[in-house]
Amino acid sequence: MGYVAVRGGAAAIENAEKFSEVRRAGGDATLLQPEQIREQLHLAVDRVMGEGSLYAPDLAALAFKQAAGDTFEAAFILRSYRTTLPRLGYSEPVATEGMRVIRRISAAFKDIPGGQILGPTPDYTLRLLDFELQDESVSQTRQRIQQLLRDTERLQPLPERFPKVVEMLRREGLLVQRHASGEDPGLADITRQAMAFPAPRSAQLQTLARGETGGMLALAYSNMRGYGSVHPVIGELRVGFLPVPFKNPRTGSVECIGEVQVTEAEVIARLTAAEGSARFSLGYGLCFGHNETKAIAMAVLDRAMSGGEPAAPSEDQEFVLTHVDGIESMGFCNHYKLPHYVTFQSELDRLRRIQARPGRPKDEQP
Amino acid sequence: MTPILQVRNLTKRYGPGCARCLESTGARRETNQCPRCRSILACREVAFELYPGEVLGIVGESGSGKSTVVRLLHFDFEPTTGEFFLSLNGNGAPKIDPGQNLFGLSAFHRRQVRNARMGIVYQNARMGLRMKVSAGGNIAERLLMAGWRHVGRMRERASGLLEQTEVPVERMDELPRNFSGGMQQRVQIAKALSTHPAVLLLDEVTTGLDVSVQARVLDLIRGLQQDLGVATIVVSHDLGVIRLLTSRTIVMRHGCIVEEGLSDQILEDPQHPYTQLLVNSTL
Amino acid sequence: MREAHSMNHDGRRSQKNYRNLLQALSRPGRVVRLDGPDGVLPFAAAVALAECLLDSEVGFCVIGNGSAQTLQTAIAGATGARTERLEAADFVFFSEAGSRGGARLAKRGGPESPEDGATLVYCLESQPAVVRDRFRVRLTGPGIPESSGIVPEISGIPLEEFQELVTINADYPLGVDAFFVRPSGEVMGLPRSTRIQVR
Amino acid sequence: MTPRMPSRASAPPADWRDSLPPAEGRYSYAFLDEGAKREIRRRMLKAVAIPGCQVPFGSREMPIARGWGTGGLQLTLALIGPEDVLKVIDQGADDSVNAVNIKKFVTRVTGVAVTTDTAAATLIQTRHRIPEEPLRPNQLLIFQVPIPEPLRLVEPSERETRRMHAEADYSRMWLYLYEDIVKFNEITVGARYPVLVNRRHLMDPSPIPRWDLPKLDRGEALFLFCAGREKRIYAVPPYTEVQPLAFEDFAFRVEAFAGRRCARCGSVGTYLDEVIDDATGRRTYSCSDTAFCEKALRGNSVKEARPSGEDRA
Repeated sequence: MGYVAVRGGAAAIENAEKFSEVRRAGGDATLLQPEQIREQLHLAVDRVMGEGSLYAPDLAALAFKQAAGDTFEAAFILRSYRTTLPRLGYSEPVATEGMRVIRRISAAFKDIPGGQILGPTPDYTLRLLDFELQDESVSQTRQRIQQLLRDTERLQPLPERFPKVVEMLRREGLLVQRHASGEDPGLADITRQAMAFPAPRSAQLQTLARGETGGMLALAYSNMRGYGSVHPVIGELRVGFLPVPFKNPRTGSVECIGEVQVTEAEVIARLTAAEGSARFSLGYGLCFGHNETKAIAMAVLDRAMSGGEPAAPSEDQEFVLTHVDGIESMGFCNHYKLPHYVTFQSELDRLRRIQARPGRPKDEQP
Repeated sequence: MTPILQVRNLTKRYGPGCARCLESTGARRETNQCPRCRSILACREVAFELYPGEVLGIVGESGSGKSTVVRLLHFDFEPTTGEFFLSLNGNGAPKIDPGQNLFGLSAFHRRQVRNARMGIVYQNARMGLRMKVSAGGNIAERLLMAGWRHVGRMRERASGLLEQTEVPVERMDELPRNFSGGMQQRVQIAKALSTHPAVLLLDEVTTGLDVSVQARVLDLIRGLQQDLGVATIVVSHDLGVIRLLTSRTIVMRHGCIVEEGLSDQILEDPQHPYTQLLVNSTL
Repeated sequence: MREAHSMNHDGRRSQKNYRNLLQALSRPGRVVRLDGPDGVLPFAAAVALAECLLDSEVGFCVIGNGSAQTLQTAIAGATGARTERLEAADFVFFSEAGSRGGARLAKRGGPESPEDGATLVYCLESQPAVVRDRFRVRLTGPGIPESSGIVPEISGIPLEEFQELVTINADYPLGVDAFFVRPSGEVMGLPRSTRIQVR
Repeated sequence: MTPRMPSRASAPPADWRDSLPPAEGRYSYAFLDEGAKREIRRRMLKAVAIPGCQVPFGSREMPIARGWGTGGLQLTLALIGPEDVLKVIDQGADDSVNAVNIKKFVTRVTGVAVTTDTAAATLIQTRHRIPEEPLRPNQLLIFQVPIPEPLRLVEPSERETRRMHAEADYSRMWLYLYEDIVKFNEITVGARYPVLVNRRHLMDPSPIPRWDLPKLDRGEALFLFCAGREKRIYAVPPYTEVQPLAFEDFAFRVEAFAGRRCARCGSVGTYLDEVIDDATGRRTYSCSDTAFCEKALRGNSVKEARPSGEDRA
């Protein structure tokens, strides 16, 4: 009976769910443990935390396992779990100068105070399939890691603080001052209020921080490639850990309750001399975990949206902010799988009626 | 006779503005940009009246502020300061206190005033017409705003107007983007007249058209003016247009009114040096 | 997923009361009953309303005579909501039947966000001095089936206050929405969409 | 001192599950925390107070996908209590995948009774239909809304559509219908037909067929609408005027099923699904409202659903 099969009811749905579970755990391979995912697929975990907007490596690893490696799904599972959590209070703002840095580069200067710290990055690794990883043994790997660590022991320890590259430019008066927006009554909270346009910058950054990496990349890429005005330069890119100071709502005292890993990007681009003297404009990106592509894309979009009249989609804040959320866009995309026969019947009715009586009103006296 | 429209102290500034803006700009200073804060005073302290049935010209070179004035009156954007009074008697006019400064109205009420009492024709038809909506639809839009809900009657009204403005009625359901420039202006005029406006604003309507097309559009406007007697403001840099259409004229430069009077007088015996230059440079 | 079928006592009362408030606002002029928490008489109904709608995300304000302080303390204690100036409050409680001009100052929302208009809560007396006044008031509009309108079911609201609401809500959809509560738990809603005529 | 290698800030507790709230069960009653419920409840009241006006709210992520009824679900969860009886329909059917899924979830987090019987339900969550059986004053009908903005058809920008609502400037929607008539001699809008509520706000009735629109006009139940992805709540209170946009000479018309009846229960005057039979290739029709159809089959109901929408066109 055609499409009526989707009215399979409870039994069919349950079976579909079972099939999906069989596929997840299927085969004879050793079952993945969340701990393995957390430690060895950490970039996926970071992405899931960022897009799921919940800093919880263990839960993100669990979600990733449950979603069989689909980052959209995993972020979605994490986000819907987030819904159920009561809000106990708010963390205090932190300055990223104090980041415990593991990686930090600038493309704007050859050398920067504190130095370029490459840290862990696959940027310079040839993308050749490493067949040695095919059957890695625990003991061999441990040994290899020990060796690697011994080789790097002669490196200098990292300082506790690094000056911000963009601060140097700011002190010289080379940067446009971007305020959190003067008339901003405190910070927006996109998880509590629907966004209204024009959105305050805090809402813009929040939306981007939990945007979907691929979607943001596509929009940012369009801006870099030509559907936008200016070529950005990475002023500074940092990966590291930030403390989370939390004001105890009962005692009022501020305690550090842990650390979160973040990636921060600041991109610089020349401002077309719209007002006053020519200055550089700055775009800012920050997201959970180690996700450089996203942080840079975010910074590019933040800068692109800072101008007045948008000349390209990536400069139109409404366009960008309403389309970067992976959970929303994925959900809507997939909802087209739901039956639509009632509405289709309604459209059919119109079409049949129009075909039955052609002609414009001027040919036929209404 | 009481004026149908009154404007007082109309100023539009772009930029932050400072204490010296007014004194350091204007016709005497030969600039509309404040040297200190770089603000531009597109028009400043403009005041005039328009009387029933009258055709008033506003003439000046580009950048003199003449288009800014009519667009402000059409509520296309917000003035920096100014008062605007309009006679609101007539069918479908919103109930608004006659002493009310229309610039002080809410966006909602301003739109009502504009729909019911004003019509505008822009130099660029793209500003006045929806290019992806049929010519008839463009006229219908204004009727719909005024509460018309009968397709047949709207089409009747639209075809009457198109006939009046010499647009072939059989092209009513075509998109204006397929029309010539002259015909687009005719559709704009038909649209502007559709709800019997009290004031018609014509902003450089013939600029950019071929000379022969210009002449026909001007003829049309003059004919309509004689038939309908609607009070009109004609903005143009072209003294020929001013001579043909208007009875009284305002001359603007650097955002200020430098001279005003009967059009014939201004054209025959200009007083202000700028007007003299303007008149002498035209054949 | 572990199931959670039991609702705690406060959550349950809030849920029930909310359904009644929703009824009240969607059927203006009709009376529904709220179930108040213990120990906050004579403001049990007002606190019940607060409990189900207010929390730290909203600001409220209490206006009125001597007992206003009691009401304010009770609401703050029950909800954790912050106190706010009358002009900026999301919820305005009047500890008596009239607002004495206070309603006029409550926010009415903007043209693009009429929903930001405040919710007013009037605390009526248990035994109104005048009960027949309400027959001079007619309500029509959404939620009211009779096209000729109805008489509000609750007494003791000063006619001036109805007049006041007419003025405040003249610029619909901008405006305020009102609840009138009695110590016994009776509550009546008057959303801004209700057209009020006072003869 | 060794150089820092990337590492996690702190090791997780031995069993991290122990640290998860709330204590008694993994999820609280009706899934949403009380703060989320309160916000939705506040917004719903404003939506009722301004019929047809879209009220923004801080939509929460649900364990079903955005676009699959997360808006309707949030309203249901903010409203539901132990003595409610829930009915969920999708395209008119109680056992369509979306309906089954939502019902399963809500019962799992609340334990409320469910029904397919429209008359027995206190809360009805629906996608794309209004039940044929007339609703009673104490029932709540909750619509899942994919696109809450009726003006989206003519204007993509939210800033602009909000301005248009503020000024009651709906001429572009009317113009769209006019142009439709010019092109097709008919209004071509099928489902999601724009309506004017309380003579003020243009509203998207969610993608219900035109057939169901007359049921919204001065109905007895409270109609609640919610778009989770687009974060908007709106409402039509009982006895509120809901008028489909139409011209004096081009009337609003519901779908025509003249002369057709349900092949199962024989009803006339219900919205019909068109079904092509696998074996014969013949086209047959059956009630889209499956619960109504069942009832009619059992002879519990009159065969005329209600004065047909078609007559009211």
